[in-house]
Amino acid sequence: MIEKIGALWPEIILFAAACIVMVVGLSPTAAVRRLCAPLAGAALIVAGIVAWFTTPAAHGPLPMLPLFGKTLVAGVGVLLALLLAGTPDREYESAIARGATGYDPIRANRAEFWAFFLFSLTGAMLCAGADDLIWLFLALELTSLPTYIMVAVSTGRNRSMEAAVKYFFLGALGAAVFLYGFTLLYGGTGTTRLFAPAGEPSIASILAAQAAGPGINAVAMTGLVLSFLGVCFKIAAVPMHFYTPDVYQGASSAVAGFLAFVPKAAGFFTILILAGAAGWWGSSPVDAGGSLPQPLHQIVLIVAILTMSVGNALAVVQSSAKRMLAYSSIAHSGYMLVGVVAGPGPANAPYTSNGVAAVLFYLLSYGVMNLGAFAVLASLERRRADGSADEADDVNDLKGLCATRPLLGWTLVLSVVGLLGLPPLLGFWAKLPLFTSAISSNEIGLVIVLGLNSAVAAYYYLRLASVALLESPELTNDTVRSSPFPARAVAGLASAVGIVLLAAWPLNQWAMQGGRYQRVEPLKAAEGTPPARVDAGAPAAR
Amino acid sequence: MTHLLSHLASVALAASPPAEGAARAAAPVLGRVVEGPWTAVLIPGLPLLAAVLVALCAAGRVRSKLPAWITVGCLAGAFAAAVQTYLAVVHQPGLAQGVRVLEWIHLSWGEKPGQSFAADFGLYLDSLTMLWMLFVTGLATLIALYASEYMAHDLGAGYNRFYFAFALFVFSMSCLVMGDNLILLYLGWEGVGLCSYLLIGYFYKKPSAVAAAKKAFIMNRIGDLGLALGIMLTFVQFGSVRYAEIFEAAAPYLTLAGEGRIGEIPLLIQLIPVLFTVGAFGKSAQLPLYVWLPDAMEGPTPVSALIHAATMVTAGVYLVARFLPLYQCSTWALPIVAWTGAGTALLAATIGMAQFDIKRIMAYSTVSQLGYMFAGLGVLTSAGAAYHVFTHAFFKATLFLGCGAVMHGFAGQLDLRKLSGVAFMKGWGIVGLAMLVGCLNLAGFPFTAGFFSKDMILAEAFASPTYQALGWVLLFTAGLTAYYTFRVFFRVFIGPKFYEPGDELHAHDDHGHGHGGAHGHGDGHGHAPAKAKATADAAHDFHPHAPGWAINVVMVLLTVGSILAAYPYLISWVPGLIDASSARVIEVAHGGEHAHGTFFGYDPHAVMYYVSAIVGAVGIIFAFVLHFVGRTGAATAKADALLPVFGPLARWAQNKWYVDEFYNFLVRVPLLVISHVLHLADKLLVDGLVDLAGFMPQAAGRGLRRQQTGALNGYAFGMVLGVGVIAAIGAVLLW
Amino acid sequence: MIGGTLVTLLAQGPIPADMGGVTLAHYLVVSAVMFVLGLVGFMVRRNLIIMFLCTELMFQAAGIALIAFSRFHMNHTGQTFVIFVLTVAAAEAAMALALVVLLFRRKETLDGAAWRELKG
Amino acid sequence: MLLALILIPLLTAAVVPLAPKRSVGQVALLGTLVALALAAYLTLGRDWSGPDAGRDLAVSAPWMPELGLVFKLGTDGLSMSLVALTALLGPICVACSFTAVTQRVRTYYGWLLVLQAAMTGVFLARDMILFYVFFEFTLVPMFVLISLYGSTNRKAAAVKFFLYTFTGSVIALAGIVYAAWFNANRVDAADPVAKALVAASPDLVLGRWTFDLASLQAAASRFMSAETQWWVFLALLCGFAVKVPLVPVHTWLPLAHTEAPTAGSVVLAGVLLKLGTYGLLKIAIGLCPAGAMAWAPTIGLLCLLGIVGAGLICWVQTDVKKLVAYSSVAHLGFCVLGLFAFNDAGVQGSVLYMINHGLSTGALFLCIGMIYERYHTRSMREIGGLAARMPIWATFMVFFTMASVGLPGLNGFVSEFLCLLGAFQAGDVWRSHPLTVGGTGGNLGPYVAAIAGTGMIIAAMYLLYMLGHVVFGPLREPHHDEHHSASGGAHDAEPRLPADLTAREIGVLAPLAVLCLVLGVYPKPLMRMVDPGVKEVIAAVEGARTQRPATRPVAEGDAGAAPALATQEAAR
Repeated sequence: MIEKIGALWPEIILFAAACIVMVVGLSPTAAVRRLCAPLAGAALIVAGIVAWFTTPAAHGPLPMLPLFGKTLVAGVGVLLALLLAGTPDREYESAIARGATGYDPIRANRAEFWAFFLFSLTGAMLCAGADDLIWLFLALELTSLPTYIMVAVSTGRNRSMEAAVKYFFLGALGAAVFLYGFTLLYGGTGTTRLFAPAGEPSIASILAAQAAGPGINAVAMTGLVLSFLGVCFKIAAVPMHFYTPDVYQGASSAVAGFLAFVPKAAGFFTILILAGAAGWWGSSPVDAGGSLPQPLHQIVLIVAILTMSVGNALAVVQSSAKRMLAYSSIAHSGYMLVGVVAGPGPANAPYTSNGVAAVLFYLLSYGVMNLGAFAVLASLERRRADGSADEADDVNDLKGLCATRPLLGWTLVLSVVGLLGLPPLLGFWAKLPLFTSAISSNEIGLVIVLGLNSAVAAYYYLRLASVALLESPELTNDTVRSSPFPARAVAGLASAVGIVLLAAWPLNQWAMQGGRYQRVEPLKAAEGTPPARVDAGAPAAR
Repeated sequence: MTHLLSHLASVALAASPPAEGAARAAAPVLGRVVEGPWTAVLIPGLPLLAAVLVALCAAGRVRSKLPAWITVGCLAGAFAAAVQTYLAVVHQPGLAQGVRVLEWIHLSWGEKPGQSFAADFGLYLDSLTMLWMLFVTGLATLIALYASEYMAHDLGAGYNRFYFAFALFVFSMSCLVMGDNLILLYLGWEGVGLCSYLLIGYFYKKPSAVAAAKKAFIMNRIGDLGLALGIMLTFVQFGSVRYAEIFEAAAPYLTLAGEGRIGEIPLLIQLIPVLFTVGAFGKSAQLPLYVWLPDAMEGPTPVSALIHAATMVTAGVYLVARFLPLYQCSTWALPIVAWTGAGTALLAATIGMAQFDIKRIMAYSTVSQLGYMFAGLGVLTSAGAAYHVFTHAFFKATLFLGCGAVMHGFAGQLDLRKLSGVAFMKGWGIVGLAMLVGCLNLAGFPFTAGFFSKDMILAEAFASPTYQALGWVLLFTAGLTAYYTFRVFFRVFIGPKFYEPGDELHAHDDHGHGHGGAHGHGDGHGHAPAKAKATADAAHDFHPHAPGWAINVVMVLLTVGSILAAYPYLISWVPGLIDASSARVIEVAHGGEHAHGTFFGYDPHAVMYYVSAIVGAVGIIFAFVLHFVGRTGAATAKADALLPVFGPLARWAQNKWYVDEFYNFLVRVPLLVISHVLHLADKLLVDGLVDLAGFMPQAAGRGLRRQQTGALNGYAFGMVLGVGVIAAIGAVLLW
Repeated sequence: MIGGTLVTLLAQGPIPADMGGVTLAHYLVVSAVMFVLGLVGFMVRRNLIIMFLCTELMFQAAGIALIAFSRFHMNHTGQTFVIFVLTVAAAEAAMALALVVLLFRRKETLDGAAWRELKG
Repeated sequence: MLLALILIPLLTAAVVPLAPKRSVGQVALLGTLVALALAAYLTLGRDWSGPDAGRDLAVSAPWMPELGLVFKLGTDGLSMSLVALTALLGPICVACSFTAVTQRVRTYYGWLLVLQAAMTGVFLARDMILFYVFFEFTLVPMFVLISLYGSTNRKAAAVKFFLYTFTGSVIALAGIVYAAWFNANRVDAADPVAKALVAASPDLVLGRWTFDLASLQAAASRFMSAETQWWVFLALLCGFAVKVPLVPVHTWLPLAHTEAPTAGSVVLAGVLLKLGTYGLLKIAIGLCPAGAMAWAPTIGLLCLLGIVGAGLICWVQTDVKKLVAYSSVAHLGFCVLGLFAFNDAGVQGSVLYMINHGLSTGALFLCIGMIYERYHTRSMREIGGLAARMPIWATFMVFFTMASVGLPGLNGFVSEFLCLLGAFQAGDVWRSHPLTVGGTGGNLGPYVAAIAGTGMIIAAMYLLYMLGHVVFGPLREPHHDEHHSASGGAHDAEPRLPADLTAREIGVLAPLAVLCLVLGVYPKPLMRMVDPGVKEVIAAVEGARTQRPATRPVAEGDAGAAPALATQEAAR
């Protein structure tokens, strides 16, 4: 037990920081209150460093996933902290600053907001390190529950409420689906342990044994499928994608940027863990590691194709930049699912054949690029007559951005061109491994669909880019201004730099480590004894 | 010059009796080339130099006659070089000489023969080449001199342009004739086409000139395609495009042909000359591609004289003559050539009879005479054909330049109904005389050069057992030719003096000649309403300006040339040259019995003089009766005296047998329709499909968007449905 | 019938005697029915509180199944899981009620369909 | 050196935004001239005819080892000639824009320079992914140039251009990746054939993930089955055929050409289209020669369709620029036809065609641009007979039209004739293949050449139609003042241009004219320069023709493959 805690130092740090922030944020002194964000950022940096040095290799098929996942979450989390600067209590704080009202902790949201931010990231980190279904369930819920509140308080407008209610209720539905999936998975295997040291029973080893024997038990398989479909909610994949555009649009841009990454990362960690437990065992005709067990493989494939196609098709017809990015976020989930379908290839497969590494690198790249786009949106606002501000949303708000605000404009251009996957920007280097790994597992049709979808995506990304780069700015009174939070622009800039430079930096080495795969040995059971029986005999290892 | 004369004298002294009895020199050695004199390079080189210098003049905006003098000088030099080279070539009879100038296209992909492609700027000099180059450079020099005056109204940019294209033409023509490979020939071939295009379109503001130029180029291109394919086939079959190597490779087939075993020659080999023929027909304006030549008369007259009468249009004849060995290897090529030639000769003559524009009549006569030349080649008297080319070059140049002088003097008037007695006007004597000589030649009046050369062809046609009918066609055409030629002469040059100036007064005004009255009356630019009045006014004080010294000198020289062109016949000069070149006719063994055609039992070679003389005379008499006897100055009605007799036929001939309309209807219009259809299909179908593909995501997006209702329950329903469907798919897949 | 099929599917051998006449299948059927009821309720009801209760129903359906499986496998993991599920459900309930209150303040209605400004 | 060819324009592009507005053009011109000087030095300063010429220039640096990428630049005569063409058009494009582009000049020249760098990179890249990076990156500058500086319908044109070519090349990427995967997983480095290959050229990386061009070509052409090659070739074709463009995927071209600014059209016709043919030549055929052979009849058919169909379409255009744009489709048909003849004449002709088309059509676009600058119209209904107004321009126009028509003595002829000759000779290439649609039996060479040859006639038809309308005939000009007042202040800022060409404009056209003439009369140096590259392509195809590629992993197929290797070596 204690060695598990050793693996949880980053989460512990974040948790502690969350508690501190919750207190600090209530301070009546504005300067102290404002420490929330820096504290959260610092905690993330520390947690990231700690994660880098302390996370041990896990048991199971993806030993380096925790390390990668935690550091990734912490790293992108720092940028997200920059992006979220100023989001909570904006109008309230300005009212206080104007002297219109005094400070009343009851009416302030700042402390909770930042605490929830940290909780959510903690949950994402926990997902990455999960080796038990219960843990996984709790981690997923920890990731998402705070986000519901973050959405609700992000702007204080009705739209945010609406976004929150949709997000919450549909999220609960999704959670119920994957919970039921987890239940069946437990039912089909008799344990909630996902991975265990060799020789000990775990879902992975039992499923491996079943796959090697009579085939995976139908209950377990149903559980896997339902779990996958439930988690699709987190990654905004078809058919659980409906909420995405409404929530992203209703939430403030900064929170939308957060939503586009953190739950998605948690969801993908979960999917990879589940897939790892199911094992890329199937009898693939290619000499890669094989594909997922049969119906699951087909289902992920179908979901991947549907997700990217539906996302792109819907993004094409949008006029709201946020909705467009939301739908594109759906499409990107579809791309990443290609990597899941492709699988990690044989043990010690090179980066090019490792779909898991591809997914991880894509996640990283997507986090960086998406952050840039949302940071630009978050940095722009339209002032209304009453002095309150609407965040930039319509595509036309971005007209001539490169001319009026070159820094933001170019950040946006780089982000969307990167998201488009145009070489030599980051998006291309993220997409390339998806191509190579999918081809390695002989999913050529999927690759073609992926390619065609990239072309469709190019249409709307180009629109965004050309609005910013090529159109001349509107010269009306109702102009778009910068929002008063330079930190957001800094986040955008950081992402722009990342988009250009990360490709050159050996980050894919890191992703390759993260995606390292080792096949789970089937549980050696006495001949003829059903695996569950064996498990039933052994006491729970907890 | 003196060298040439002494040479001719020596040939004459050595000559045995003319024509039939001409001593056949030893067969030429076709596969070998010896190093030739470097001076030959000057023949294309000097015109090229002239072209460059004139281009520099144009760049320097020279507004004097400098370009003309440059061109004349260079061309004269080229002529001298041609004479020099000629002497060197005839010095080694039967042996071609080569001069390499510059490597051009070289490819090789192996060591074996046929695995390399080489086309250089190299010259192939044999007597055929030199025969052509002599009259090309000679005539070009004279006509350049003539044009220096003729084109003087356009001094400046136009003058420079004219001489640039002129010099470039001579260069291209030398490449065509002197090149030692088919690719260089092709370069010349298209080069003369380009110059022809530029010169026909010289008056580029006139839409008709532009259209004529375009037509010429495109018609030629059709022929060129045939030639190009022929070249490729040659290369594929013989592994080379160099004459010497082609002839060497073709030698076995020639032997087969000589032995009468023509059927054993592979089909593709036999196809080569047929393809060449397409090219030749395009360039030399034969059926069915002749229609561009009459229209080409839109160009300045010197151009018509040089390019569209004397030289360029004979390129096809040259091509056939050059490759006569290959033609003799083909079953169909020579009959095609012969019959098309004869058909063209007849058709063009009938059209020529019914035209009123004297330049057009000359153009049709050119087409017709070219038909003779091809018929001559077809009936295997390459010497006759070549000689006819030679004589025709002189007398047709004379005729054209005469017409040009008239046109120049009478403000573009060319209608034979509006001119009369020109020869008797002051200063027009030389032109009149020259025209008389030219017409006599063309009509085949006894003892003129044209008479002899035409006879050679006619006689050979009758002498060949298979071409009797063709002989009759040609003979009949000779009569028609005599008629329409003298129709022009009797109407325009003699008879009562009368003229109406043409409508080019404005053109002259534009160029600042100063017949300025017309402008004052009109409203400046409104040509149409003011035209009649202006023309009448202008006609009132119009004075034809008689040709100046340059035109007269050239006319005299050409007339003398036309007369003297008969002399080589007497000494069998041309047959000698031809026999020493690749154009030599190979005797074909006819299975032991050597059949000979006769003309009513007489040897056609012996009696054709008399027959054709009579036919010619009949034609002239007809013309005399119809167009001279009793004609008064204003009696224009008699111009179409023949029309009522032949009824619609004559009208059809006047309308050129509606060939242009026929082509337009049969080729151009359908092509235009197809093009429009393709354009539409491209826009609507091909691009439409692309747009549709691009639209599909949008359409899908619009459809899917309707599902995004914003209602919580709807979303839940969608999610549950999706989960259900996918789970069901999974279940189906599982079982 | 269904129970028999399920048990066969699970390939678990004979039904443990100590479950008496009530087999695993019975529990699973109840759980599935509850889950589906929850789903259907979620889809067809528009009152936010009822909708939330439907999700609770689904969570509890999972709980029943977990306990049944736990008993079936003769280990306690499932039951442990249920405790966590209940905890999470409680957290969600708290959040849901807070949210519902917030929403009610804005629009004075509990109708979920009142919130459809964002769409398309 | 090679890196400098790419970096000079890039650095200039970086400097351009900093330059004062008045001298932006001069700075850009200077940069392109330096690049041109370097390219000229590299092109003229050495003998390119040897098989290993230019090997010493190669640049190789580790890049992304995880992906098997190497930053590898290399060149041979063939690539170098196209690089030289790119470098030549660089200053010309800059110089022709001095008066045409007056707004947002920094952006304009910046992107123009970036475009030049990317195009140069395509020709120099020796790693497939690097190639792809450059290949794709050309889209961005072109997109910007068209959509900012084009004419009325520019945005739609730019988007169509981008999406169309992007879609194609994404599929090509799949093909490239497949080839790389094949090399990594289906080729056994321990196999004797592979060992022999590596022994012959130690740079090859077989049996491991790499995108090295030479390695992939060696692996795929030697070990991939014909059927697989057919598929991979199809994927590559999707990318390159769109770029060429072959009928029926050509429809973006007329639109893009018409709407692009002059320099854009020049670059598009001059170099960008050549990326497609170059890709086919250097990448696709070398990678899957057997696939290429299987596709040849179909491609030949498409080429013929392009030559005849697009030619006829040209004939009914009223927009001069569109006419020339469609003529590019027809011309490139010749080019690809020659390429797929797979013989010396054809491939040589094709390569020459790439260069010559770049010169003559580029120049035609320049000429038309000069007209557009003066009259703001491209419609043949509104302008005509300009020879009277602009004799110098008319001279150039006629000259370049003749070069485009393929008049012997000018550059177009040599290449066109060789392409036709190649098609004529390539009797068996156009024959049916088990995997082909549209082929039939028998020696089709002459027929193909004859049909393609009608393209010569059609070219004469439409180009002379254009000359007859625009250059010759009675003078027609739109009323100048109307245009200026209608278009508002934008045009008032423009410097008024004299009726005929300025010295600058002559300076822009003259080098092209000289080159057209020189390459027409003395193409020998160029032909010698590209010859090794041509031979390489032919050797690849010959290799595939004489050898049956191993259909299975080669472990069992040594005996059959070894003699094949010998023949391949002999062919080199």
